Amino acid sequence: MNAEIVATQFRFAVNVLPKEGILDPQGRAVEQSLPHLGLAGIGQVRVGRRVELAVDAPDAAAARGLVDHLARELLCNPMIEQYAIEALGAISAARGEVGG
Amino acid sequence: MNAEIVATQFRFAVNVLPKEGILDPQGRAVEQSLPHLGLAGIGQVRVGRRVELAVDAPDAAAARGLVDHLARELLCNPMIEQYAIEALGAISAARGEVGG
Amino acid sequence: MSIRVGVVVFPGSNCDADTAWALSRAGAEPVELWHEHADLGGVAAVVLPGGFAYGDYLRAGVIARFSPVMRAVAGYAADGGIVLGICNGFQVLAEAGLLPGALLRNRSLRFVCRDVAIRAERVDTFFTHRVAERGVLRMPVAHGEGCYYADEATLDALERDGRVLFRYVDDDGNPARVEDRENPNGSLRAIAGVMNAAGNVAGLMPHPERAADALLGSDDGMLVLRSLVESAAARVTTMAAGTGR
Amino acid sequence: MSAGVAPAVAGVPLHRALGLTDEELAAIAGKLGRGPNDLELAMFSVMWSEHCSYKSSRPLLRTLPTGDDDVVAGPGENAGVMRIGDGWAVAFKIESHNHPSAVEPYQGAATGVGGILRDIFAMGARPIAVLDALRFGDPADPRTRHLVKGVVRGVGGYGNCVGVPTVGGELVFDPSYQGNPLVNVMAIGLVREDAIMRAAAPGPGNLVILYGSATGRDGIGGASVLASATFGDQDPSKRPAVQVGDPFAEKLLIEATLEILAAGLAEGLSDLGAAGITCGVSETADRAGTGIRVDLDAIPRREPGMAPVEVLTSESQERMVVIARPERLPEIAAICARWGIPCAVIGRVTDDGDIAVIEGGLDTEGQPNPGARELARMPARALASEAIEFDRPAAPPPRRRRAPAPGIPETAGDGLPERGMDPGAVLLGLLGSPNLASRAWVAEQYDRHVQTNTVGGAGHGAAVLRLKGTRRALVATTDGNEAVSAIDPYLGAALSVAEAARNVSITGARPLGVTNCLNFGDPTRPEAFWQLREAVRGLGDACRALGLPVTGGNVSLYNEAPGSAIAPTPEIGIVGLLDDVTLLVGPAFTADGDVVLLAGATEPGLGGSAYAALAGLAAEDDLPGLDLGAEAAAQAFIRDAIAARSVTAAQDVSGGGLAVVLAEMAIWGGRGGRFRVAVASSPAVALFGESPSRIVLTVRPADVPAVRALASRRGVPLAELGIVGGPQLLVELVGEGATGAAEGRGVGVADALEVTLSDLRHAWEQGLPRALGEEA
Ligand SMILES: Nc1ncnc2c1ncn2[C@@H]1O[C@H](COP(=O)(O)OP(=O)(O)O)[C@@H](O)[C@H]1O
Ligand SMILES: [Mg+2]
Repeated sequence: MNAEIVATQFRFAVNVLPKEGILDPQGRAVEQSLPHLGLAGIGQVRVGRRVELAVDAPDAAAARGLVDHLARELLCNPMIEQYAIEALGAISAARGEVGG
Repeated sequence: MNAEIVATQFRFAVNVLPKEGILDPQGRAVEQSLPHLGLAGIGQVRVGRRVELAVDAPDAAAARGLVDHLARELLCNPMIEQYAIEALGAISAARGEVGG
Repeated sequence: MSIRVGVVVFPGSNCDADTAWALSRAGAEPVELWHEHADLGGVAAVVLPGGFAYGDYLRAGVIARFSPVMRAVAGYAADGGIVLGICNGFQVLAEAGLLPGALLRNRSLRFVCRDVAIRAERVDTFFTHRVAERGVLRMPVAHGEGCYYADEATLDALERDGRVLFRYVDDDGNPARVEDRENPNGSLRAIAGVMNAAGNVAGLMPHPERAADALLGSDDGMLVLRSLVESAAARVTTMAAGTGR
Repeated sequence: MSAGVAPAVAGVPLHRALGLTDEELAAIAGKLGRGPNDLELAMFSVMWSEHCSYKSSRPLLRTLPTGDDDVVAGPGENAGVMRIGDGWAVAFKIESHNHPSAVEPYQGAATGVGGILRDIFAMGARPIAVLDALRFGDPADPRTRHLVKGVVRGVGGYGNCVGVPTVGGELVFDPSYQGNPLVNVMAIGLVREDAIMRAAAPGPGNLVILYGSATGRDGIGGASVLASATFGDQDPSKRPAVQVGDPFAEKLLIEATLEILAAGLAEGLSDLGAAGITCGVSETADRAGTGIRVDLDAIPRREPGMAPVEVLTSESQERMVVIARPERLPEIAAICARWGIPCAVIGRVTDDGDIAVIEGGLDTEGQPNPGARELARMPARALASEAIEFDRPAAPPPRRRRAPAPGIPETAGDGLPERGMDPGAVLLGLLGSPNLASRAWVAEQYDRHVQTNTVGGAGHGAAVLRLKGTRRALVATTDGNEAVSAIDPYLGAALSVAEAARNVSITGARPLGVTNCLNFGDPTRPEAFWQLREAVRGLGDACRALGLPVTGGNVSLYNEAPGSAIAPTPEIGIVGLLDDVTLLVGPAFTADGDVVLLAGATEPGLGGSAYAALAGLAAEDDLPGLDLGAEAAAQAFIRDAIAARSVTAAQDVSGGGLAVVLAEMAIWGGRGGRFRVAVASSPAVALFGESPSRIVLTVRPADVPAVRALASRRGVPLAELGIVGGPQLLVELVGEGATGAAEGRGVGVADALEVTLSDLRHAWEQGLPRALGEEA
């Protein structure tokens, strides 16, 4: 019970999608194949990337800061894409023997 | 007030990620680039796809059924990928003049 | 005096040797610039070759942008150094913000390898002064993400400032429309190559180094590479004069 | 003990669940002098799989000719290697990735490219080219389209990234491949003759160093279960984890490997393919007559909790093993680090001849740590070269006739007019058919220029690669004739060799050697084994007649979907050498006024032809013959004529016959021609027959006498067909067979074939995208 929480692992997803108005040939290709699949009623398809990752950080704000940095610098090209960060949960690791 | 709801547009995202245990070269490449970015503490990177779309359907269950069909048949390659469907909300369209 | 031209090698570059070979045919002494070194070794110009730097995972060119050598290239460019990006090298320069616009996936969603015709829109640049002899050049493209994109305002500005360097053209020499076969990737305004505002950094999707020997089908690319080497030589001479050496 | 082998399905003994027969289990026990434990059994099962042991085919392969002064490395090595002068040698090999591509077309094809490239650089050669020979079912079928697109994207996705040009190959559609596509990939590399590496582990005390990607649960059991079990089996336990390729990792692996070799740091080198580390260590030890003590704990893993058997049989891609003296380790580690590649010492070479697997670690001397456990010990020989062999029963199948196309009367005749067919329409039909139309849709998805050696356009005959710094060029092709092989595998294999060699000879190059991929059905079926045996006999006879050594290859058996086997497909790869690249002759008409000649005699027989398929002819018993002497003479003649600089274009007569050849030469040259073709037996045979050993060539008028003299010296018949020029292809039929009763329309009257160049080009260019539903 003396354990001290030293780091928590936070899990995130970064969703990167083509910006509004940017050509999305993959989305169009999905739409064009809908009739072949016998699917009606589906539209506005946009295809992007989803990156899931884990961050070791002292707190949630610090963790999100790192992810935001990564998203801005690497995962997303702001000229053509936009991103959103999604928190997926956290696992704490504690110092001290757990269960002896 | 006499408007009858005839169809609702449901928005979904399909998140497609490499299956557990399947090599993810993209995720590995991102991890290897982290030191260049000066980022520490990030790991377990998996890179997948995110597909956002809209479905016109009478109800949420029917809409999700269509999306599930699309995900299974087209968006996800079950040999190497797994998917999850995420509901993003709904917009109802009503018959009858709204605000005349 | 031999003109030393640097060829950047990222892990995954695969046109580095071809580019060095073609540059030496154009009269230069090629020098390998390893991605982990932030030192360009005093070269007279830098070429970023084609390939799949860092696997081109995520987006072509994006991971390469963070390598130490790119810090050096950015500084070199800011000082007026001559930099040319070919194919993947163009993608890297665009991702690094050294050139305007972005290179999206080809509209066909397929990799495309074929000969294209490109017209030099400027024949008074470091990269094209030799091209005046020919006008339209034939050379191969080979890429999956080469669809040039910028917003309308940027495109207008590029045109106005004369920064569109090459365009894909049809048999009659007219810019190929987005849906034409002659526009291999669906680039906006048929743009195949652009320059920065200062005119010392350029990128193009077609491969001049693959058109450096008539035996292989065309040597039109030599006009681009010779332009670059001669410009580099001239710059070395000017700088030597400027520093009084 | 539990080695992590999945418990046998209720009631089925483990060895059978692993694909071993009772007889094989007994043989294993005989070799060990005791019963194997579970881990040993699993290692034997992968090594004794058809894929690794060649247990059904080895006795047949021994009959192939392999000797030649220029062969530096032959069958048994990772790739064949032949001398090409100035101290250089060429490494080449073809391999299949059929089943993985059927399961997951993109990754299956991609890893197929990766695997064959590793065989090339494992020899110390830098890979310089890839060719892909692909076969699928009905192009109109949605599943076929999915496979075609995935496979083509996969070949390109890997080859383009790794920086090796894909310069040739084949794309064939035939109903027999509906449930079981074929993906064969050939790779070619260049190596200094004195720098060739062998896959051997000499020198007890040497380190076994694994470098490249970490080991995951990829393709576990792939070797034994995937490759040996009949495909289509629904048992999920036989569904292996799909292997995912990482061409970026492969590119780094190539560069690191070539650097290690250039620095002289390696005593031996091997790729890790089927059966993974088990195969890598047992084959290298066996070849050197040594043993290897494997340090199981030292093998870097991608996932936690992997069982020993998973680690040892994983087929994770992009890994290599180098055998090195201990003092070389720091330099090797430095090279790997420079390329960002993990490496680890995973064992020691020993002198006991055994593969031993140790859990608990080895000390710095390579001895097991105190308390370490030995999980397995087997003679390397027993796993590798002394694997079991079978002499399978063989029986010819009852001849089957193909159903004629609907609405077409099944008659024995093959005269066009009776069928109401206009020869021009037939020609357009053939040119636009999925098997004969332009391959640009495929070729343009492949980088064919990288390395700046590729001469000439895509899809115009054999691939030509100049050798920088020399006057020489290599010429390469793949060919397979499944249509004839389906009826007569001996003839089909021989024709495939003849055609591949001819494709090389018509450029002016001399064919050097043969690599082959034998794609057949279940060898335990006597009919399938008979087909294999006949094909190997045809392969051997043709190679002997043409003076070509077989330097290596690959055997892919069990190519059967439930209820149907593929047409037997012996796929041939040939590499040739052109001593002076300025002699190179292409297949396109080059100048108006050139005289067009046909070398070789046109023989009757429409069986197995594209025309027969189009016309719905049932012509099984009407195969054209192959005279290997005439074939050799025709090829020698064309090489002579090209060496004399008398030839302006040359193309061999194959799919679609003479009319299609003339049309192709016209399309590629952008100029038509006027021809008169003598009809001996029937117009269909003259225009569309595919009898072998024929070459169309063009020469300047002044050179005709000299070329005639060269032909007569070789005893090759030479006929003048016409003249190049004009906006159309005009072919008049003359001679006995063109007139009279067969035509039913009066003596001396025959339908002339007259089609404009633009119609020809349109049909040829649109055929494939249209067939695949990919029109722009
Ligand atoms: N059809 C064949 N003709 C000649 N040699 C063959 C044939 N099939 C396989 N071989 C030879 O048998 C050896 C083992 O082949 P394989 O298991 O495919 O090698 P690897 O595992 O290195 O790819 C190779 O040297 C190969 O060239
Ligand atoms: Mg091998």
